[in-house]
Amino acid sequence: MAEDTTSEEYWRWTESNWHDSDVDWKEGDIISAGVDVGSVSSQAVIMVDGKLYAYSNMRTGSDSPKSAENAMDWALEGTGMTVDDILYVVGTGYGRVNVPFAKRAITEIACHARGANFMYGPTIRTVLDMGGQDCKAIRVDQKGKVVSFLMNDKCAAGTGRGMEVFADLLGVHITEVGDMSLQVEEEPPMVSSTCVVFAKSEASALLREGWPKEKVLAAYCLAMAHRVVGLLERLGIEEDFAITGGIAKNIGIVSRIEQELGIKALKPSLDTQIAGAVGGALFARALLQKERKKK
Amino acid sequence: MITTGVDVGARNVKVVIQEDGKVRGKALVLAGLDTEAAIEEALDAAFKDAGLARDEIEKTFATGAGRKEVAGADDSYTEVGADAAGAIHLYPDARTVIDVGAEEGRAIRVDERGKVVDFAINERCAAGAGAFTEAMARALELPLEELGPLSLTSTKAIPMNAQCAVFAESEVVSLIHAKTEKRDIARAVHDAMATRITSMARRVGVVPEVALIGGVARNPGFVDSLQRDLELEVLIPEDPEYVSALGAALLAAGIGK
Amino acid sequence: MIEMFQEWYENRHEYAKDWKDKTGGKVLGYFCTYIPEEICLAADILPVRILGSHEPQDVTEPHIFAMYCPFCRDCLAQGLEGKFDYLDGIMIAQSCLHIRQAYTSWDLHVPVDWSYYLPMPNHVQSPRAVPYMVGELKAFKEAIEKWTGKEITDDDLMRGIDIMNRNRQLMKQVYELRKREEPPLNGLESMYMVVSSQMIDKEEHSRVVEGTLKELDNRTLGQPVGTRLMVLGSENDDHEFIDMVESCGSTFVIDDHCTGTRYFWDEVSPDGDPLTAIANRYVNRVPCPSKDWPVRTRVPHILSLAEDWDASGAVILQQKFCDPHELDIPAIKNALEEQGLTTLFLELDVTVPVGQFKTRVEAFLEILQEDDLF
Amino acid sequence: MADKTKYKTAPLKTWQRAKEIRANYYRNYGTAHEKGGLRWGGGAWSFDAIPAGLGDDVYPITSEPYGATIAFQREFSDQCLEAAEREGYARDLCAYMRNYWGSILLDKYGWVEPGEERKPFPKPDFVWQDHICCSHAKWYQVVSDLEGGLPTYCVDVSVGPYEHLSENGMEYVVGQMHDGIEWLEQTTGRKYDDAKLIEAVYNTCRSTSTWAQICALNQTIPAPLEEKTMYSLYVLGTLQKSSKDVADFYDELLAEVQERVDNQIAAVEYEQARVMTDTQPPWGFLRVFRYLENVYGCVSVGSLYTFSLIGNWIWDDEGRFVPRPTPQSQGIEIKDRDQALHVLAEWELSKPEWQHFYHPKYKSDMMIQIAKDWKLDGVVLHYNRGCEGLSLGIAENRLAILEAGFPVLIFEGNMGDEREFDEARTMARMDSFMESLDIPKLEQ
Repeated sequence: MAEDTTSEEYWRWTESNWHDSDVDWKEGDIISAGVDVGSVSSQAVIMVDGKLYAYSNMRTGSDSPKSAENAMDWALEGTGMTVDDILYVVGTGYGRVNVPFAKRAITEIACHARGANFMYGPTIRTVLDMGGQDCKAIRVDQKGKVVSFLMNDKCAAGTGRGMEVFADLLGVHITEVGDMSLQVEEEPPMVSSTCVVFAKSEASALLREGWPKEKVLAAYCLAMAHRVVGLLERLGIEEDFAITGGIAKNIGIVSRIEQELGIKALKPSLDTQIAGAVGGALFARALLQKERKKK
Repeated sequence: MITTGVDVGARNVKVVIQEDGKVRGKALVLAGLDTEAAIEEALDAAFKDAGLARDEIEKTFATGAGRKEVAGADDSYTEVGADAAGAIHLYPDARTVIDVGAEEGRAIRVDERGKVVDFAINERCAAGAGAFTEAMARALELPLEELGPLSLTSTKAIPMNAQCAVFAESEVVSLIHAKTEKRDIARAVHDAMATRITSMARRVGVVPEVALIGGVARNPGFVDSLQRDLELEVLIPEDPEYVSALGAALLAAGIGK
Repeated sequence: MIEMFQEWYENRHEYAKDWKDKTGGKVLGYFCTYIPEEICLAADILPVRILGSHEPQDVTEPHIFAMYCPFCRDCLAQGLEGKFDYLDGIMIAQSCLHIRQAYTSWDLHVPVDWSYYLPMPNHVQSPRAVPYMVGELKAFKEAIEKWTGKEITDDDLMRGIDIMNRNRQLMKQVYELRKREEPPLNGLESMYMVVSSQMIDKEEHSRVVEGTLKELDNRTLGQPVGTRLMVLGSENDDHEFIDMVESCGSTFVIDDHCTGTRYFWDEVSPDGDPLTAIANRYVNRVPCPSKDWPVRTRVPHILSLAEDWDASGAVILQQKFCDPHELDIPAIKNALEEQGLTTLFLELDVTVPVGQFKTRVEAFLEILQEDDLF
Repeated sequence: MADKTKYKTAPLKTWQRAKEIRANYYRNYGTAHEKGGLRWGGGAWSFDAIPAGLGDDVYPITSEPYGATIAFQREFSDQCLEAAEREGYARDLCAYMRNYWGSILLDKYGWVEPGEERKPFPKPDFVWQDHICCSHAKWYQVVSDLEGGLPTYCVDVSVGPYEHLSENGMEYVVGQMHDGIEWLEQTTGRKYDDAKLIEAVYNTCRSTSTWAQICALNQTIPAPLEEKTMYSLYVLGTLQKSSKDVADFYDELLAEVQERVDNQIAAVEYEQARVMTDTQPPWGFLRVFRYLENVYGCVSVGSLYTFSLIGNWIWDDEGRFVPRPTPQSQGIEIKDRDQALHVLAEWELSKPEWQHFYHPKYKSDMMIQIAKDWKLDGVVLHYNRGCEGLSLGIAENRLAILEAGFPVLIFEGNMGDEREFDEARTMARMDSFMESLDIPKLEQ
């Protein structure tokens, strides 16, 4: 173990932030925010009157309050806004209870459902959130309210972390994994083990057998897709269907999920990783409006 | 008699050159994707280390999951056989050998002649192998080599129920969110792993002396947890990750057969 | 007074040892709630249910293959670790295969001077079940007499029946109170009540339940009731889990567990031959899924509990690998959902990964709670 | 290795006949209605002699061998298993059961006639099952759920170990059988024929006793049979032990195996080591056996499973583990229904493969005796995630066998769910085991 080294970190996906410089937030009435501290990534989303104003997307550190602050600070960067200008913040994700400036914590399941409703429209009925360490299939109504959900159990195969470990092993950058996995003449047989640890040795074995990287990736993406399709089928799928979370960016898996389901996923207009934070920001706005009514 | 043992493991290729039971040279190379190349590289390094030329070698035995890939090996032994031969050579009184490598844990019972009488291999579960601590170290944002020493400073035992390495990671994350001290989490990680290894070892029966070999033996946190579970002190050689390769070399020389 | 139950639960071993010192009687460890405690009580034996301790352990791997439920392995671990060293005997009544292994491995590796396997019929829906069980109870009674060297008269049996029935009636009265809009006790407290009655001298336990009943009359929970939930499935005495759920804005108001209603729901109707009366009770009690065939009687029973106790959601718990429950859950889940209850399915292990489960539980409650978010 | 003894080998003459019987069986079940006959479903352990009293045109399909038949077809099996999972049935349930349910859900028959399309699953008219493991009765409860209701009768046989079999236990089982016959008459509207029942009971005892005698011949060195072949032969008993065809076939087979013994005809050319296995094998990977034979000259001579899932044995007065002599050979003549049911119940309740349900010690004793009498070098146990019934107590069996001085290898897998079997790692274990037994590789 001691001798084990990982030279380059191929898994490290690019962090990002954005804000709408055409909007003057001071004009806005309700400024709300959602902060999603996940096990792998954290996002902050700021909304002005229910419209997306700014967001950030970065890696979660081992100290979640800090991760929440970093995400928020980075989202605020260049906006001239400070946390105090935000009237209501909802925390979500694994670290939801540790978001310092949050008034309320709501699960990522509810937030992803609500966020998907905003990002993909009210016709969304099934959301698949492929997060860092778990995978959730969610049925929602036209308001974006959760009707039922299932989470993957026992095994983390088919999660973002799984894909990261794999990218590392093959020395392929995480953002290229998907495209590369599609550069095969025909689909190879699935890898039998999707366990992130044993998939490693299995993949190494295949590479030693002379399989090209893209073929190995195809086999792994296929296996991951197959697993989450099983989850979706247990829940029961209704269109429209959308995928959120980091893996939604992996065309190699998305296309294979669509293939096996025989259903197309709606194309995202925004960074799929921010869905949870978007939902949080929307809930924050609703909660603030309710508070005001009470007064 | 000068012989070579080549251990092609899941992660690394290890080579040991021995003469009349004494280690003359050794080398370890990351297996990577081109195993043949790694084997060659490791052999060269070992010969350099031993100050010997290849033609001075009388026999080469291979072992490890990739043993079939060692071109020009005179014969091969399984990891179980090589572990036993190597460990017994170092510790003649050992009756139980526990080998914890990067991706697999093994427990082996040997008789006084060093013959394997029973063995157990952990079923496909990372929680019983080094890969587990790697994942946990990453979740804790600690260099792997700090994980062990840190856990030694912990005084609090927290039960961790996780078989899957990655789910254990999310449990670690929730412990972090619950403001648990890193050192206590580190201990929980090693305790979980030790429980798993001990369970497996009890299958073959834990008879002293117990030798602990494999790379994970270098992790003092794990060793501490394991000794607590086994309620005994384990013997750990200087170069725990080379024992299997040494065993193969000895078997090539007809020692410990 | 209600705290007494938790105290007993946490100090079960000390209690049993004290009981032995006080009474000089025999303590019998049992593995399944199908054992006829009436007959044990008739012989002045203290029956103590063997349950796990919810701690990670590394001693059962050589004895039970890992595909069997964590509960049976946890139970066996207690024996191998000597935590029940005060037992004079052990017994099991035939039910599922999993717990049977805990019994047989205990029988092989943990010395006790008396061990008994009671072949309780599985085809309880057959008219042949009662006569068969009467025969087996006769044999069991004789075995006990041989062990204790004391004859068991019909009056003794009637006494055993009365003690058991009284305890059952009292606990049922407590459960009645949980129907209230403001239940005077939560799921954790009632779990402690029922599980402790499986370990404590029944008469002593009944006295405390009686006292508790008075106490509960005008008691309310410290916190809002929140969502009214039912919990059902395999053996469950995971207080950490129950507590976690009830701390997320919900209260368990009813259950179907062998550590809950299944244990005490039915009484013995004491008329005619006592052994026949006892056999009738165990054959016709609310069944464990391993005995609920060919007709699924559990489904209507669970639905009526959910309705009478006005639960709006149900947490379906299952010991990992528990085949009998896995064979019932799809049918039960569908039936509950048709009746308009939302369900959450979770698998129990020796300890549960609270982090992951909390998210599921909160999301489940978010669905149920008439919410302010929309 | 020049010094290796090379034995004569020869293919089984009766092999073709075995294949025919199996094919007819699945064909008859599938086409029963076309012949105005009836179909019933039930376990390989059910008292199939009892529905035989309804007439000769009443065809069973026993679910365990059917599930195994599906498991052989790995791709189809995966579809079946996933179909069952989609319905919410847990992945760790009996793999035969999940294969069976899957073939109902997909409405595809696990038996495909050579050169024909796969047909829809032929729904049984009624279910005749018995209950010994938790899943037995529940299995068909779910089948009934999936088929929208099926008349089901299930006999509970869990009345304790044979050595303590009481009058009370016998009456419980026989009583259910009597009720079952009434139920069969009501359900099918047919008149019940006791003569046919009696005939079927005789056949049951004959086929199960004869199969045991065949297995006993495998004590010979070299072994006339290896386990992979035995699987294809014992299966006939699991299909219909009460049928005349099967009983007659086993008589034929016994004669041939005796002939192989007399002429030193071996199953494995270079037999140099002998092991037994237990429980059911991973059906999709029987090449594990070939690997042991071809690489190490190691023959699996059978298992308590192959010997006695169907075969019936007893401990005789000298304490030997021997084929159980049939009642007819003991001069017992069955005169009426009640006697037939008593003979059948008593016979089946002595089945060795049922004893471990009450305590592993019974199975350990038998396995150790086999290890001695069949002259074994070691034991290979399949920790079978697919069957909680036969894996019951296997860890204790392992400890007992080790205690008795026989080396044991265990490997985890699943008889009917290939996703839980790791071929490469299993072969690696076999290598380690053979190495530890000092069994040299044969020169290729």
